[in-house]
Amino acid sequence: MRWLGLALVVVAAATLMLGVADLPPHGAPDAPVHTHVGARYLERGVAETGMRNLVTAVLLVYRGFDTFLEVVVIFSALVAVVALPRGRAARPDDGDDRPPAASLTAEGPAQQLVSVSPVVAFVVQLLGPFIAVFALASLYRGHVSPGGGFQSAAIFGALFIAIALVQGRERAALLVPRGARVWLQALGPLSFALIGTVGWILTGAFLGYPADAAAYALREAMVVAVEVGIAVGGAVILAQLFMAMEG
Amino acid sequence: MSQLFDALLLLLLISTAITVVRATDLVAAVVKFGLYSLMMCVLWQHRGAPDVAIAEAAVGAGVTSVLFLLTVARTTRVEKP
Amino acid sequence: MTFSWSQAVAWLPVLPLAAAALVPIVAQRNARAAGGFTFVVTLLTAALAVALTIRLVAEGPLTVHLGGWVAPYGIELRFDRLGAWSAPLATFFALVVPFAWRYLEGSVPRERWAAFYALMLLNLGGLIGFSLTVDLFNLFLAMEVVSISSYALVAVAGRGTAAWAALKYLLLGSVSSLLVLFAVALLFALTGSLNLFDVAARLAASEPSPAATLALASLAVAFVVKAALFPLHVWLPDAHAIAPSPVSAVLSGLVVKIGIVGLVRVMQLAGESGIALDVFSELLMLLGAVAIVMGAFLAIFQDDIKLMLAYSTISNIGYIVLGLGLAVPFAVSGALVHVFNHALIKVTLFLAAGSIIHQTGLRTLTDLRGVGRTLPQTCAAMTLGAMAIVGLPPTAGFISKWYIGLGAFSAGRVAYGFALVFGALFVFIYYVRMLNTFYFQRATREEVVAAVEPPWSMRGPVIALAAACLIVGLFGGILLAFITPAVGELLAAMGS
Amino acid sequence: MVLFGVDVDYLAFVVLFCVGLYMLVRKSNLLKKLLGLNVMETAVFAFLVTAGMIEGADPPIRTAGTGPLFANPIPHAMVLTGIVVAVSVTAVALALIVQIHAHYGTIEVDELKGLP
Repeated sequence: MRWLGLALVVVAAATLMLGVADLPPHGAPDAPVHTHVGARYLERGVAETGMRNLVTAVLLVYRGFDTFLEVVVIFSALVAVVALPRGRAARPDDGDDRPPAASLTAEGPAQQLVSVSPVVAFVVQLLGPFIAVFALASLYRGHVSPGGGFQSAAIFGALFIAIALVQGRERAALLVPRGARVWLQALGPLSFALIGTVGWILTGAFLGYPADAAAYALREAMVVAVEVGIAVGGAVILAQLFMAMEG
Repeated sequence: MSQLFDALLLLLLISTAITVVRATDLVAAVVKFGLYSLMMCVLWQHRGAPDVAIAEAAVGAGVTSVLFLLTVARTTRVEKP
Repeated sequence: MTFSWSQAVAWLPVLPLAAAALVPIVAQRNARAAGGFTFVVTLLTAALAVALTIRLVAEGPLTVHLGGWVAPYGIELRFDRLGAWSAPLATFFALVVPFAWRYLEGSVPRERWAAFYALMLLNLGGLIGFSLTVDLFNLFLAMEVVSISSYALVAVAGRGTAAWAALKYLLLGSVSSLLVLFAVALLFALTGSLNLFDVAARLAASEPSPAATLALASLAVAFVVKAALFPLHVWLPDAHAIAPSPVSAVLSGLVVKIGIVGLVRVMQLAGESGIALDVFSELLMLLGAVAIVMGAFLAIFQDDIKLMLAYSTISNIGYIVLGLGLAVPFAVSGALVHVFNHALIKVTLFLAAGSIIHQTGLRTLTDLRGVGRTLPQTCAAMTLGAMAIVGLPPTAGFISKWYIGLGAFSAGRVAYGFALVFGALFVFIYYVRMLNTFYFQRATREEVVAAVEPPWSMRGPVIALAAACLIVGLFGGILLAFITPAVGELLAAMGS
Repeated sequence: MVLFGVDVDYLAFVVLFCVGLYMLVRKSNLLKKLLGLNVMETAVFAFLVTAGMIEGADPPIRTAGTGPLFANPIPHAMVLTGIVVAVSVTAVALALIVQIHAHYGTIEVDELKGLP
């Protein structure tokens, strides 16, 4: 059995090498990968979408349906984790002598796996507001500079985790009000469905954005709505994933 | 210079990945994996993908590692040989 | 705004996926209401899919370019004769969800119902998206939605054993997903495009390259894992047997079929791009034939009825893969019709088995002796399903297996034809054994003697499905006629 | 840069992928297997990003003072999406592992195989 595994790795390596050896070397501007769809996005993207960051343009406008499925995927992950019973509660006390589970956060029980040094706590508190501003900026400026809804969600999520580690999960949980959670976590898929329908009504194509100059403000509003949906929805989902895993 | 930097980074990435394989302390393995993700994010920044680098830094190195650590905390810390 | 049917195609996956996000909100008030809401959504989706199928027959394929970006610059969904698979998908869900209402009460704690229903809708939406999209990256994402919801559905009833089965499923499933992602990346690096037909056209126009062959091969391997073809079936029996019965029905009848739909996509890619996968399809046929016999053989030794049904799925996947691999009109038509027929039969059998387990609390044949007398209606449905899966003439399974067999003999693959016959023999043995214990043996357990028929929300779907097994069998020609044009196109592209 | 007839970047990708695969198939610890899966995923992402780069090009953000060459935005969008998918699958897997440990008291496959 062990040899089978090793043989698999060797075969995979050999096959991959054969396949990869055949590719054109990376970085050449005239490779087919750069002269087809990507070239068109780079050429006309700014005019067609009004966004200077073409990654955001691809994510939201050209391949918006992919991003819809992406937010659905992370939503399913949350639902899946919530659907599973809590490991700790599954066997309350049936006489097993394992030590009580360790915890990462400050007021967790018994032993702590990683103790948070006061220096780290201080730095997190010091930098917290700046990280939040950075996340907001990456959301707001996502169409002209690196960033966008999802990156902003990721930064907010990471910030939430940092706060929970330093200040304890109870205080961090206040950031995501319990009553609003079911609504906030649904924001991603819902904002897409909603804006997609608005686009359908305005342009005749689902997930379409009005392209004419007159509708500039409207398009801007639609993009912001979707971006905020992704950012808030994603951040709330990441925060809840953390809280669910934390126990 | 740039090519040298790239080659060095790739070598570091591979050696870090190997240390993840070899670590028997799971906390160490996870931390090394976080390091691996961070280096990957430097590589991508260098390759003209700042958007991806931001996401990888926050998700790959940040959230994923923390979720792993939470699991280690609730299961076991030592990998049996 | 002008309404057009092709734009409505976009709503087919979006409706269940967006509704899934609403399920936890509905459930906050009342967990039971979430079940009703989910049922309404599946019903609406089914109605929309049927309406689109009618348009399809009248006017030909419907295509939607999302956001108005014409392929390859945007994502394209196609409701063609293969995409019409989403109509039965939604219909089966609309039958499984009401079955689950009462079933959950005994097996899943109330606070997890919302998650269960949300996962069902996510699964449905993913399955529909997977069968409609012709964009490779979109295909990967739809597959991930299906996969994640399936992993969680296996484990939703609790117990560590379920979690271990789900994790085995997850580890193999993730490797398969990763292979798909890698193949898509490779094809993108070669062509700069993600639209399946555009990729194929650009591959056909360029020099033949081993990288493209590698990409197609890894796609095929990935989908073979998802389809649980022997010997990559190891994850299936545990996962399908441990999951709650409505979930087993969905997983065994519908979710494994994403592997088959994926293989059809690989055939399209190979055909349109002129990349020969001869060695590969020979291997597929061989494995298919082995799966038919092994799946059926292993099923004989199972005492647990759900485990027996799970092994029967492995055998039936063998039929479908063999039919696709033969690449002759009869066999491919038979295989594609069998995708539907097997789904119908397996959903029937798992729901009937679920009813029996729910009413008696027992799940092994040894314990269930004589249950045919106390649960006559449910066991009659089970009998019809068993006849159909054996392939007895007036029922649904007959025509598809017959066509695959015809295809094997007409392609001159007599050995495979005999594999089919042997498989049918084994299948016959284990279902006869099952019916024998149900009807002709004395009950040994009090639970069996005291059992009563399940409530109508469970009995109704089972009886409707069993009736469908018979009706579809009687009018099987319609399905064949429906799918034949698609088979013609597929084989014409492959140049045979 | 080319080594053994293969682009060094792609070579590194193959090595990383195989290190991950090795961890997935040879390690008995479930967490190690999952780490291996993540290493493999990251390797595929690295492959995509590399395939989308152009020597000396700017990031695909068309603001003043950039260009004329830009990296291909599509792989970046794919990788961004892929990262989210990876973390989602990982979260589900970790939740399952916690449950397995609560039930069986171990997360070593070798030991799990022997248990009912």
